Amino acid sequence: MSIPGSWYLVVAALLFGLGAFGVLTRRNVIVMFMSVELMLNAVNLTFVTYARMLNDVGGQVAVFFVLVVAAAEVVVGLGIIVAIFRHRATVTVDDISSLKG
Amino acid sequence: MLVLGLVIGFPLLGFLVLLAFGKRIGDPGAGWVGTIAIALSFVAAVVTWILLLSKHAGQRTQVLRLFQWIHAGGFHVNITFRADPLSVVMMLFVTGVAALIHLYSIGYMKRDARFHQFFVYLNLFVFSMLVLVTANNLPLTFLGWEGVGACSYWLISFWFERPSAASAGKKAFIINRIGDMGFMLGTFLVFENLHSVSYSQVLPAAHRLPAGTAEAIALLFFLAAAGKSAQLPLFTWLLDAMEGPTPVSALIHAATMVTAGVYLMARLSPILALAHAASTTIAIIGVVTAFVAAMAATSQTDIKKIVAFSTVSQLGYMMLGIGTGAYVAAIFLMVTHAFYKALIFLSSGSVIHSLDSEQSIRRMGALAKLMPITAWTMIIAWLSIAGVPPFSGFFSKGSILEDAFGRNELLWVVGVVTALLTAYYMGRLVFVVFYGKPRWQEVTKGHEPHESPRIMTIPLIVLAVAAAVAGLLNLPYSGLRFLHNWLSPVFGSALVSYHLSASEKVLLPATDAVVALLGVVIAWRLWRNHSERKALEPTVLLKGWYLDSFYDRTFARGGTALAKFGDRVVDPTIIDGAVGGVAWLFRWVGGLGRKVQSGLVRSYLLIMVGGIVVMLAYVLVSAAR
Amino acid sequence: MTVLDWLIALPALGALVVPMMSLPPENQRLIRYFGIAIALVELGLAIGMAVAFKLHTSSYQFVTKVHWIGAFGIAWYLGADGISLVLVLLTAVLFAIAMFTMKGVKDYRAYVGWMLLLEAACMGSFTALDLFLFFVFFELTLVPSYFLISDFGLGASGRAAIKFFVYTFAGSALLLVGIVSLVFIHDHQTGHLTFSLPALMHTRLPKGTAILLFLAFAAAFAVKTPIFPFHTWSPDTYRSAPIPAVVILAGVMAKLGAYGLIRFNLELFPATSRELAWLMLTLGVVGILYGAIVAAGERDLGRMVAYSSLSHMGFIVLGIFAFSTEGLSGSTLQMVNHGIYTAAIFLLLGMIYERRGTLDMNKLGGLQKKAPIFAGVFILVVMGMIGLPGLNGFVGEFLILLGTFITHRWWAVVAVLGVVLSAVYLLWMYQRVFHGEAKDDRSFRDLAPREALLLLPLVALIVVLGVYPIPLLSRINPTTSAIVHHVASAPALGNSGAPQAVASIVTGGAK
Amino acid sequence: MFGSLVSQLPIRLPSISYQAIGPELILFGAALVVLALSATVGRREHPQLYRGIGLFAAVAEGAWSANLLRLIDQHGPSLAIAGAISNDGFSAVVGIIVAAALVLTMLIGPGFVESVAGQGPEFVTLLLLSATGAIVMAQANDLIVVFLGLEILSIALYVMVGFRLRDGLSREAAFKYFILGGFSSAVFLYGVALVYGATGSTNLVKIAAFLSSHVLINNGVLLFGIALILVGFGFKVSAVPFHVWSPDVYQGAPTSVTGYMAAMAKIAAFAALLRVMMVAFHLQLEFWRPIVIALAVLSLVFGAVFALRQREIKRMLAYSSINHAGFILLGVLAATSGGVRDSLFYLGAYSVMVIGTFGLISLIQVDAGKVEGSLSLDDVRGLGRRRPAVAVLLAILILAQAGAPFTSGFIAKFSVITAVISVNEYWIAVVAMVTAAVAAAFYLRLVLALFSKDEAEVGVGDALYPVAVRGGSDQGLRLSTASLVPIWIGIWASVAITVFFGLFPTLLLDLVSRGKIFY
Repeated sequence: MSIPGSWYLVVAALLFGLGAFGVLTRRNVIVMFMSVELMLNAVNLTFVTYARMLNDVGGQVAVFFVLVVAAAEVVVGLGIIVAIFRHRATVTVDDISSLKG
Repeated sequence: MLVLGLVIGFPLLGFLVLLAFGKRIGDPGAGWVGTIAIALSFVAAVVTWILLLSKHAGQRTQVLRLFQWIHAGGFHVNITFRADPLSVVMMLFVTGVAALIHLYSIGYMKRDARFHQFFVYLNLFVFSMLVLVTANNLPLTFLGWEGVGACSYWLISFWFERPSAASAGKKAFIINRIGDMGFMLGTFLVFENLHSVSYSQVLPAAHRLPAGTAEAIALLFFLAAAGKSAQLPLFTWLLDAMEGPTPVSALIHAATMVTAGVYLMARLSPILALAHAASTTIAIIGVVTAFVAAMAATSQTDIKKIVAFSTVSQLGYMMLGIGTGAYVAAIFLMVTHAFYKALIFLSSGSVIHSLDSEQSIRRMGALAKLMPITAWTMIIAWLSIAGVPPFSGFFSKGSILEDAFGRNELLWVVGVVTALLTAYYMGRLVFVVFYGKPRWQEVTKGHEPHESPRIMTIPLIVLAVAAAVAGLLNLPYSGLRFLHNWLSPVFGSALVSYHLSASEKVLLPATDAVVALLGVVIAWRLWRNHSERKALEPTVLLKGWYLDSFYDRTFARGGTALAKFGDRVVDPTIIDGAVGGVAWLFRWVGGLGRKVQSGLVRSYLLIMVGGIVVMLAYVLVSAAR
Repeated sequence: MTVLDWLIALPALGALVVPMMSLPPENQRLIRYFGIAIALVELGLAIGMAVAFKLHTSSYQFVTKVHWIGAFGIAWYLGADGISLVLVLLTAVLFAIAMFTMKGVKDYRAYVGWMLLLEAACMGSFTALDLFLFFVFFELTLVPSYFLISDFGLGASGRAAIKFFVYTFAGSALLLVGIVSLVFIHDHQTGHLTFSLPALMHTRLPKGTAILLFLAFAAAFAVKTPIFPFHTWSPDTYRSAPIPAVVILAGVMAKLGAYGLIRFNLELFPATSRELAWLMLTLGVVGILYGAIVAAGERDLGRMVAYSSLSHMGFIVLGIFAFSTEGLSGSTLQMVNHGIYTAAIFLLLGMIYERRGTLDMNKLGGLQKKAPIFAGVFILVVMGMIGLPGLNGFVGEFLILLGTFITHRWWAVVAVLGVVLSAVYLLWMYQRVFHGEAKDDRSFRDLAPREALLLLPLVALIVVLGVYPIPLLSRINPTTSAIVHHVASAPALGNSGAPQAVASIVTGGAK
Repeated sequence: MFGSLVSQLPIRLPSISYQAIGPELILFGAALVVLALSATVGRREHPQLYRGIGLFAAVAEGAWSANLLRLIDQHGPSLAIAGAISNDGFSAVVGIIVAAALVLTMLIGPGFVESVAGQGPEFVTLLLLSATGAIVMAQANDLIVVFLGLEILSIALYVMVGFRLRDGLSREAAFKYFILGGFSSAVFLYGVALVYGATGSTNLVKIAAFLSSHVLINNGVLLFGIALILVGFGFKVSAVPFHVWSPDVYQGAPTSVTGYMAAMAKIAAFAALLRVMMVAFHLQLEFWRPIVIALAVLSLVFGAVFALRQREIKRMLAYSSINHAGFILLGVLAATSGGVRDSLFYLGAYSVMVIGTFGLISLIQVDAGKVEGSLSLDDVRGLGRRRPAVAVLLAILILAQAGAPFTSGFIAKFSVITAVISVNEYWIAVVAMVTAAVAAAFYLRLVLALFSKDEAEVGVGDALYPVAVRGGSDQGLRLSTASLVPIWIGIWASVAITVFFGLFPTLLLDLVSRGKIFY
């Protein structure tokens, strides 16, 4: 008795919502960044589920592209975050708001 | 018809010469150039008259075409002049009187700072007047009409240092422009119905006009005439026009310009003949103006104001003549009036000149012995204007009153009463100014006023003779109806001749004579040795029935208030406000934008998620469809 | 290269060359002479064109048609008929005068450069027969006039310049949408994508669309003319622009609006023009009366002349929408007359400003005593503006009122009131400035020979065109009668006809 | 020889037509060469060398794309690399536009950036890599490849925005751009996944085939997927309401990077948007057109209006670029071949203009000794007196952006308006033109400030300008004359192109009209 594909989709959608909510509410930059990664993994899950439902290998191949891109993002993202917060004690995102108006 | 060109050409030539070299020619010279130009024009007019006289009565209309003026669509206007009996009569007395007044002005305007400029305007005026009377189409008449108006503006405000003179000039021009509105609308109506504006086409074809349109045209042109010839609603400007130099008053506001309205009505007689209702209104307005002006003249203290009101009154008579269809009588009165009214103005001018420009009759008196020629010429003029036989006034005003009687008795009654008033107020003027106790001591600071120089008195004498003799032009019921025979082919069927019974033929002139003498006697009794009678000089009449102040309050002040309102309120607040409002809205929304950019990353994310949620809602809606 | 191409190319090239001429300050005058030379050659060309103009035909003459942007069917398509010929002549005369009046500026390059570019743009606008080309020139007139006002103006010229630019630009934004919509409807119907006016005249438009397009075109031209509600930019701009620029702004560019109404509104939408005639006539009459009344209340001479110009342009709009040959010819002639006497009056105001440093009537007074010749010329120009017969103002005004009276009687009757009002505020102004005793004892130098020479051509034209306007009228009449016939004979528009897609304009876009 | 060796291998490789992906190879190869050289020859010594290679690569890519276009005209478009890349006129034309933008940036960019962040090949490499990403996006015929190109472009841009490490502003801009970019990429990807789920493929042509042959009962998933894809593109193109990042990032980033970003991001994103919408989802036009209309109108209106109150020039230009995005969206919503042609024309004209404008602004900034991101209207006042050449060129470019006649801006706005009117959306055209008029007001204020003579022309309303934003400190910046020459060439080139295509637009119009999408 296999779990119907739509359940996976719902879980993936929840994961995606959670990630988005995480980016909105958390003040710590690292956690925001992890939330974005969470959203990407939710997409991967959706891809895999659809691949299985449509039994088409395209979806799974797409996951690899997404993983590669996520990795590249992590590298660049952390680089920027480290550069910004090297001089500051805390990592809260709200105090970098001098560009406004 | 080259000589007709000369009649008009000489004043134009005079104007151009004086305009270019006036300053260099200097004080008396410029005056003489002007006078000679007008004199030559008078000679040319006489030659034209003789040429026309030689022709058979029917073909006495010569047209001189120069060049095409305006041509657009169906509307063609040429510069063409017309010499026919009516315009020749006008030409003759205009140039004649103008020449005399030019001569007189040389003396009167001596030592004035802008001596030559005076004659520039005078010559331009005579040129415009001649164009007005000899034009062969309505727009060219209008050119003369407005030209005359402009010259009167320049001449009234000649001494522009005086603010009162400047605003008087402006007032004259504006009120004339109101009249000109009527002229333009009338011309449009004529063109719309008869597809031409040239008299040679319009006048013969006038009978084709539908009755209603003829009435409208007549009334519109009467509005123009009322503006120019100072009839009831629009005569206040003539009173203020007295601010100008006296020769100006004499020439423009007595002899020539003010008669332009009467001439126009006479020229358009074929149309007036169709418009019965309009003619009656003209007659009524004419006689009412005559009466009102005469009443006002009785209590004026300024010598020129009296004469001005008298002019308005006499013009009323002429309009009465026009209204009753007695065009020849109206022209006859116009000619005689030109002589004696010019004379009265000039003699008052010489009185003012010798009393160092003092114009109030309260500070004159007992001048007869000191200024005999001025006094006697004034008395002759007074007797003719009063209508005392055998002077010209008796005959010309008599014929007007006869025709008025023929048309409607009431008109005649009012006319006769006004004749009485005329004799009375002129008598008052003569007795107060020339007889009684001298009151000019403090004005002339001791030295006695002396008679004006010969250059001023000669025109007085010539005019006096003309005023006295002019009656012969058109003696009623006698072989000598020269003017009637001369003009009747021009008016043709429009001329209405009233058949009076034998008794009336005798009775009417008699009453005129009696009334005139009565006025003289009353004036003599009351004003022989009184200079002031409060009872007889009520302020309501002095202020000209308060008509002028009424106009001033409603139009002048009302207009300024409206203008200020428009300028200060409507434009800046309403229109700019609206535009400013839109600009402010943009800037306010712009400002809003700056608040949205708070700089906080998470607020940006919130806005983006908001966008996605709206998108989600839209998807659900459209998916459901 | 016909004469029209040279008319546009010559000043345009001049405008390109001038900035290159970086001369030392002392012979800056050379640049000014260069500008004057080009303007005079331009005048010669215009006069030559007028002489060579064939009289008894209403078709376009000196036509050039060269492909420019094939993709959109846009061509460099120029042609001149009676109306554009007369306005080209006016432009050439006024630019020559304006060039002479330029002085008192350190660096002439920018000044002369912008003026020449403006001349090229005006010439182009009057002769363009390709709607896109007309729009480009119409827009192009904005850029130089903006810089002329903001850089060389006096007083708060920056703000006035922006107000002028945005007002006109917003107006022409609608014009662009109107042009493109018309072209596309034409393309829908005939499958032939073109911007040429003669081709577009035969587009069959449904009633609703035609009205909207008419209003889009009319709005842009109304701002330029200016017509009543869109005029608030003109007093500020005329007041703060330098004299040479305002001579062009009031004299030539005001005519662009009126010319546009004739060339595009009447010719492209004849039936709608008949339907909306009442609206335009009412705006014209309101403009006449409102302009005159506010002018009477105005204290500043520059602003007063702006309002009087609003009133006189009201007459011109009246003549256009009277749909009678007399009215349209009168209106075209009045455009020339208005250009001449407005240029003359602004020159005179410039001279007053030079001597007294102010144009406020309360500070001026009794000038006639000090400068009789100046006063004489001033009153002559004022009489021309009032419409004294014998001077140029009268002929045009009389024809307009006559033409309007024949077709739309009661508008003419009200408009005649404007004749009186113009006398009121102009003579009142003359009295406040020239009559009475001088309030200011400083000397008021009379006309210098240089200034007299400058005014001479304009004053001569005022008198000559008043007495002998036939040369212009004989060239205008064939064209105006053709246009009036075109408008009168156009079939009325029903609401059906063009494909449903076009009707969507009424339902408002997105389905 | 290599070919035969490979063919014998057991695994079957897809036939790769290297000709189709030539542009990417050239740019990517050049980037590798630059990196390799910097490793061997040394980072600091030869900045001119790296810039030369970069320039050569850009020109070569342009030539290659032009050649590709000629071939496509002869043999017709085709799909390459198993349907991942579509080798059609559209990709070739976009390749040419990318090349143009890249050439100009190569001339203008490096001079400023190196003088601020030290010599080194990094900037040139990042330029080449981001351009590669852009071309991949433009040619992609598969949603995943579009995502791939998007990420290559974006990540390179994140780093370039944060290039001036010592300046807090730049770092903050980079971070904001990164976080929001990451978020929107995730949203875009989720959309792709949903579309994949609904249609069974990520290949545009296959999606189109599937949708035309099947009728989906509940197309909720598909529509939501399309919507999320539009959000992703909306962010990249900075269309309102997804524009919030652009003002801060435009102000924070080094000026020449801002110029490049404004141009390249829009070229790539619009190219991909056009292809995806026209190829894959042209049947769902009734659904997605209102969304694009909403995006367009909001961007037009708020882009122009928000700019009115801006005092800082780069921020004002950020809002004005949102307005321009609105205009290009007009071409997209027309969804006709004419619409595509007009959008391409606008893209070409706009990118040349914007790179030139920002080049000039960086020149003014250096000249005024101001720190990045705080050049306000008052600093620029009266520039016409001090440096007439710079002022006149900037005025021309600003007037071009405002749409003044005889500049390519005018023809661009005009052609996009014709696209909208051809689909009878008259009211949008009116809104667009009115916002152009509003935009003209603030463009004009800038031009007026350039040439205004009196210093004290500050209205009361403008006193609310926020306190000067203090960033890092690099006063007394000097530009070596050697690096000034290419900058001037670049600026003069962009002005010349803008004016030339204003006078004779037929050339560019023919080019873009050959850019048809193959489906």
